[in-house]
Amino acid sequence: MDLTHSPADEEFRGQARAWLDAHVPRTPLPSLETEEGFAAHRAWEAELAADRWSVVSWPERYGGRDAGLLRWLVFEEEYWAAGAPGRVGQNGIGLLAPTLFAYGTEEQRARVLPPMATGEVVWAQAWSEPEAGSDLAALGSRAVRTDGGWRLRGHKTWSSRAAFADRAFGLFRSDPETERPHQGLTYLMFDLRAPGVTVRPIGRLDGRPAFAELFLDDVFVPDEDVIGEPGQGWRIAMSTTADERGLTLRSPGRFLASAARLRHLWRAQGSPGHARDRVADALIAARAYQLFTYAAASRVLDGARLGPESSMNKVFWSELDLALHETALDLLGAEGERADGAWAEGYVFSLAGPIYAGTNEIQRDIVAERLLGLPKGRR
Amino acid sequence: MDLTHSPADEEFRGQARAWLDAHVPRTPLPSLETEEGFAAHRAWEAELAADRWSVVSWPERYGGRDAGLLRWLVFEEEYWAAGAPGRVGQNGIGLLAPTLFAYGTEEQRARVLPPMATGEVVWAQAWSEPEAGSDLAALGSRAVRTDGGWRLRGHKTWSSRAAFADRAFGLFRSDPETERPHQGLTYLMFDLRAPGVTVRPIGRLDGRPAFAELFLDDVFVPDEDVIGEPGQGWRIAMSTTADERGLTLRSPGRFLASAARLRHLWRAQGSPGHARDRVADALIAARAYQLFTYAAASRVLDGARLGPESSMNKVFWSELDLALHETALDLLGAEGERADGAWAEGYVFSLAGPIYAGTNEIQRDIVAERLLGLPKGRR
Amino acid sequence: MRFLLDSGQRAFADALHAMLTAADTPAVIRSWSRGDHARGRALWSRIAEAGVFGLAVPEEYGGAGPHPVELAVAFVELGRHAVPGPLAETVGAAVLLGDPPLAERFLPALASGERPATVAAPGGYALDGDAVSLCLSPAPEGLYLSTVTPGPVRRSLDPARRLARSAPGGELLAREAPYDRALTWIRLATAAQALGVGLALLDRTVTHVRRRTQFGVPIGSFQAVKHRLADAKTALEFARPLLFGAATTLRPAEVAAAKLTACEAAYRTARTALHLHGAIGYTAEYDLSLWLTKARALRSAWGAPEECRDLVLTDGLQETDGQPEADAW
Amino acid sequence: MRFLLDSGQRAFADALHAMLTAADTPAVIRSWSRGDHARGRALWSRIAEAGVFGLAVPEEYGGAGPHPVELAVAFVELGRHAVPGPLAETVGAAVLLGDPPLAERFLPALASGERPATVAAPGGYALDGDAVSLCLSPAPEGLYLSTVTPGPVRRSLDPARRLARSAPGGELLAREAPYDRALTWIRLATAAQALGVGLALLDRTVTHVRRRTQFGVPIGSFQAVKHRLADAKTALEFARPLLFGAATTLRPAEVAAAKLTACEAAYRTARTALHLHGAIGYTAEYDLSLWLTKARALRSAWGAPEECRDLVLTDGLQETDGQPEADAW
Repeated sequence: MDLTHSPADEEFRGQARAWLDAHVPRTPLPSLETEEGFAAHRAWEAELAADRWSVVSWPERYGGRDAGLLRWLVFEEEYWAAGAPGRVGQNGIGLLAPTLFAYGTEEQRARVLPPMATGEVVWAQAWSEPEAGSDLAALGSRAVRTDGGWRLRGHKTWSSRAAFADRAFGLFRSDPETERPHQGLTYLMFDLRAPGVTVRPIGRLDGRPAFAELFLDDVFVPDEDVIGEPGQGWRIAMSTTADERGLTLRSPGRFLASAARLRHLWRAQGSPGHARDRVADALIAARAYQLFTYAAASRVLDGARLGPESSMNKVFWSELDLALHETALDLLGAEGERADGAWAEGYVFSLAGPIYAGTNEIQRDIVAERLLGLPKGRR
Repeated sequence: MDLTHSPADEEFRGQARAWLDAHVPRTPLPSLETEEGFAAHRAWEAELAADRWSVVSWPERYGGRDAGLLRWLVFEEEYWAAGAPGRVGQNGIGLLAPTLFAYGTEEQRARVLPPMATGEVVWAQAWSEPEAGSDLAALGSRAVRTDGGWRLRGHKTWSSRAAFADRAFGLFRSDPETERPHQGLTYLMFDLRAPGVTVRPIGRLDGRPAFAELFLDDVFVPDEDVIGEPGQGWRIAMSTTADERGLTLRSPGRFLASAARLRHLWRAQGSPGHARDRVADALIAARAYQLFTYAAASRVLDGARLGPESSMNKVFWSELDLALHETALDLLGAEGERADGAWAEGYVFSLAGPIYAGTNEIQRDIVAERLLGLPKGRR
Repeated sequence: MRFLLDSGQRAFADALHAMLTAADTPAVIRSWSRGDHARGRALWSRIAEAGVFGLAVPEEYGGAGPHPVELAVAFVELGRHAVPGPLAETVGAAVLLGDPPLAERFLPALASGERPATVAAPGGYALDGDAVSLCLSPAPEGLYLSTVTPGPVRRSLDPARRLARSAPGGELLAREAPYDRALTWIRLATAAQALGVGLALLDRTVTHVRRRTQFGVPIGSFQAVKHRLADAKTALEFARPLLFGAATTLRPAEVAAAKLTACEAAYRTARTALHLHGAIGYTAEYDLSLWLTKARALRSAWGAPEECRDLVLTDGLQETDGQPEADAW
Repeated sequence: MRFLLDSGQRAFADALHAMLTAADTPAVIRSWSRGDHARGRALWSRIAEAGVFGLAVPEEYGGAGPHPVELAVAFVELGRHAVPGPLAETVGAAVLLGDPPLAERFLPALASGERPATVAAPGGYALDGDAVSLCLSPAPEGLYLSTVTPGPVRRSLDPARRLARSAPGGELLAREAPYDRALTWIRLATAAQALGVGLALLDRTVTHVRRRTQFGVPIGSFQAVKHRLADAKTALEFARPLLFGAATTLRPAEVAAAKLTACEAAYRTARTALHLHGAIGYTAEYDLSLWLTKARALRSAWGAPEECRDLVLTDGLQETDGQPEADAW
């Protein structure tokens, strides 16, 4: 049991902190979910990338610093503690990039990753369809074989970032004749401005277009944009979403910073007794999440793979995030109703936590069945 | 909307209060779940009965005061506010008596009810069996036809009060050949000291024998102790347990008194901020339960029957009771660990609330299916 | 003792419900949110015609009141349809202006719906101050008739609630005004509105989970879904008697308890509704959002949970609040 | 940075688990509860032989410590088997008596298991004071070696915890004693014990719901049952890193956070275990009760939730507790 970072990692922390101190905007950027804010966040990605801080865990040749898992956690702690902006490149960096590292070709990596690192190309995800939410295997959008590539037809929805993003990745049914619905799906990338793509932004609760519907009418995708083998998309995507639920979706640094801000807010309001327990519990939960992650990272470094324990992770952080923001709004009293504060924006964002990346009900089923060995019931 | 009691009911309240003021023991009786305490509580029933306060809602000829539903609620408010002892006759008064009023013969009522009212005969319930808890239709204990009566064989458990009680009532399978498990059950009464009955007391969490196992080896029950038609036991019992879940199982007066005591304890401890919300919420919930009950009583007086809404009732009071006692133990700090205080005894009792009389899961299923019309899933 | 709505009160609720259903409130709410108040004002007139505001106004000033129980009945329906505008505030204004000579000057137009009113919360916002000409500001010196500060209104998490600021000063209408009594009425109306919001959210969610299929079955057949909805139902059905009890007694602590409980139940139901709708519930374009966001906003309006609990602990909920013997426990 | 138990620590846990499984702790607990301490003392010796108490005692006094991480490992196992006796208190005594000359006089017998010890909580009880000859009472004047007040011990909700009172005064062992440090160690041991109690409750309940059939299926296939157990599992698995983090840093606020969180998780698991066992779980004769009641008792022992939260809010959990800019939010 050793919670001390190596001197080299501490030196890295110092470099990150110094850079962030010098560069993090003094006033918050406009909301990421507005056209203006999207552009400002894209510029911030470029600023990060210019000094190789945008994708620290990637190999140097793609713009990273070859940072290992622990160093990445250190970076994230510093990043969020510094109050730095949300990451507009998150979908690509957190979901597509790990898939490319695992299943992509060298050509794909060399072509796709560098502009992702600089924010030049921002990626949206295109998983869900109107009839396939939690039940992702029910996907119906088609990829039909054609000369040198595929033609996409169908309807995707809840495509986060797609209102302003450049490209998207997702699963399409390339073989409709398979025995099981998980088979015959292909993982591919496409251009959101290609002929045949219609993007209809959807406003979330506060009206901001945080996601979009995608109507795909005979959209051509060249073979070079298929990831892995055609028909193997489900397996490839599952390894990505396992990452999504696991370590890399929500770094502990984020909640440590939010909990510290909550305590600050509480003190600024005169430390009211009614929120005392909830503020303490947020601080404790953020610390627990940090330590849980360090334990998981240590196991990964020992060669273990993260399995269904990621489902506990997902339930824990999404409930922490919501509780933390609800407490903040309560502390703000009548002002908590205002839509234009940072806490309100964080609150609206946190409301989605228990829903996306696998609802918390699905996660609890996984914990019960795969970690506790309870019988698979009809859900 | 009128929350004022009639002058006659208020006069009744005054009489009840005056009597209770003069008679309620100044120091609490020993625990009902001990031999000594059981005897003391039985004596208290006799004292109540001597002035016709033990069964106020029964007809006068059986020892009651013909009090209507509202007057009964008034009595209960006064009873619990006065800090009067728990009711050792509860099983008989609350469960068996309503069944006899609905399905018994005049001979049965005249024979059974008066000694029940005085505490001379205390009744235990004999529903559950080891393999039939929530799934009561799985009952296997048999009643076999014989000359002039029935012979009981089987094994009952969780028979509350049976450690010290005199007689018991329950369901037995009189026809094992029926198509559905709910059919072929007979409702009958038997003597706990009859030949063939073995009572094995079971200690609850604090070691006190609050219930018992009953081993029935060829126990004779005369025909006069069958309630309703043989084979109709399920229907008869369900109407009783609907009452059990509904108005008469837990009167609001009980929680109003407990919540007032909790506030008293909180103030005595210096009104600590950490329990403030929970004390306020207990006071509010007790009031909500009182008003909910008055609304239900008003509907009953209008001729309505209480249906599945009783399931909301059960969930609500059992959670309130537990929250209230957990808060009290927290307020007692390290002293909350002691097993010998009134709060501790109430806490142990409250722990059973979500389990018995239909677990809260079963109740929620009923609310969802019968009040909200959701599809019956596999539970 | 008869703690039930009578047939007249039930008929009043049904009539309002029918009228509001026909009025297509989601469209009204959306234009109100954009600052276009025409349809909202038209609906306001119809609500006034139905006698809703008159329930807080005495007969001699053009009303039929005070009738707090009927007012609660009406506001449950207004909440159920998420009607926009300073509804509870107009009720509060009727109480603040309830004594002559102000009553003669203001109440008739208020009861008839001609003049919606708002009340600036002390130190806070004047809800929809940009939509009304009658903005009251209670202050230590007395009750002011204020103007609204020019400039854009603040956005609320509930887009239909437009947060304006009243300018300091204005015409001093009275040196003393019954602010505490007005607050009690505003809270009662808010509690009723919240209960209605919660009931609508529950209804819509039940409908959704019966239709929406995943894994080959309606999601409403999953026990986890059923139990969340059963809990929402139970919370709302226990808030209801607190509301009508508070309307019957009008005791400030009872009203505070009803406000707290109805708002909590509505907010919990909103969380459940959002969760069980999944992503679609999270969008502004789906009508559910109109109720979801209102549930959050009402929770902190006119008395946050903490304030309501304080009143309960200080004043108690029962007139005959029997104090048990301490030594028996 | 390597936040994992090493193979030696895991083997230590496994060895203790095997020894305690063979020891049939339920029978030991039941005789201890009756005031018959013989079997408990024998088990105590074996625990000492395994080196558990020595983890809190320096080498020069017959121990191998201080080793807080290994101590936490051991106490998880002691909790998992619901071992009775003043376990955490003996650890606390080792810290209170840690400086010479007291250390020479007392620690060897304490490490060897010859002399179990208890510590009277200031103003509270001396756990199992009737079973030990070494009862320490920290007081404002210093540290006393006390005797236990004659008379029956008080019953705890956990029948295996016997609540005695120390008599005032006794031999003044030292004018100053490291009470705060001792409290930190007692809390750490209590947190570990609670986590073990919770893990055992979860295991037993999972086994039960896989076997118990109602409505024709194992009750463990009902989603409501599965989700309650999933929540218990999650709560326990997030308490675990807090415990080992606290053992690593020994910072009082971290230890308080671990104590609070492990005890809450164990208590919630106890509530779930009781509920899912139904009536059988509610009986004293079924062994589950030995863990259920301990979960409740540990919750208020050596620092109620409120006290632990105070420490977290006052001292903070991170050495580098970065205070963000207020104006950015």
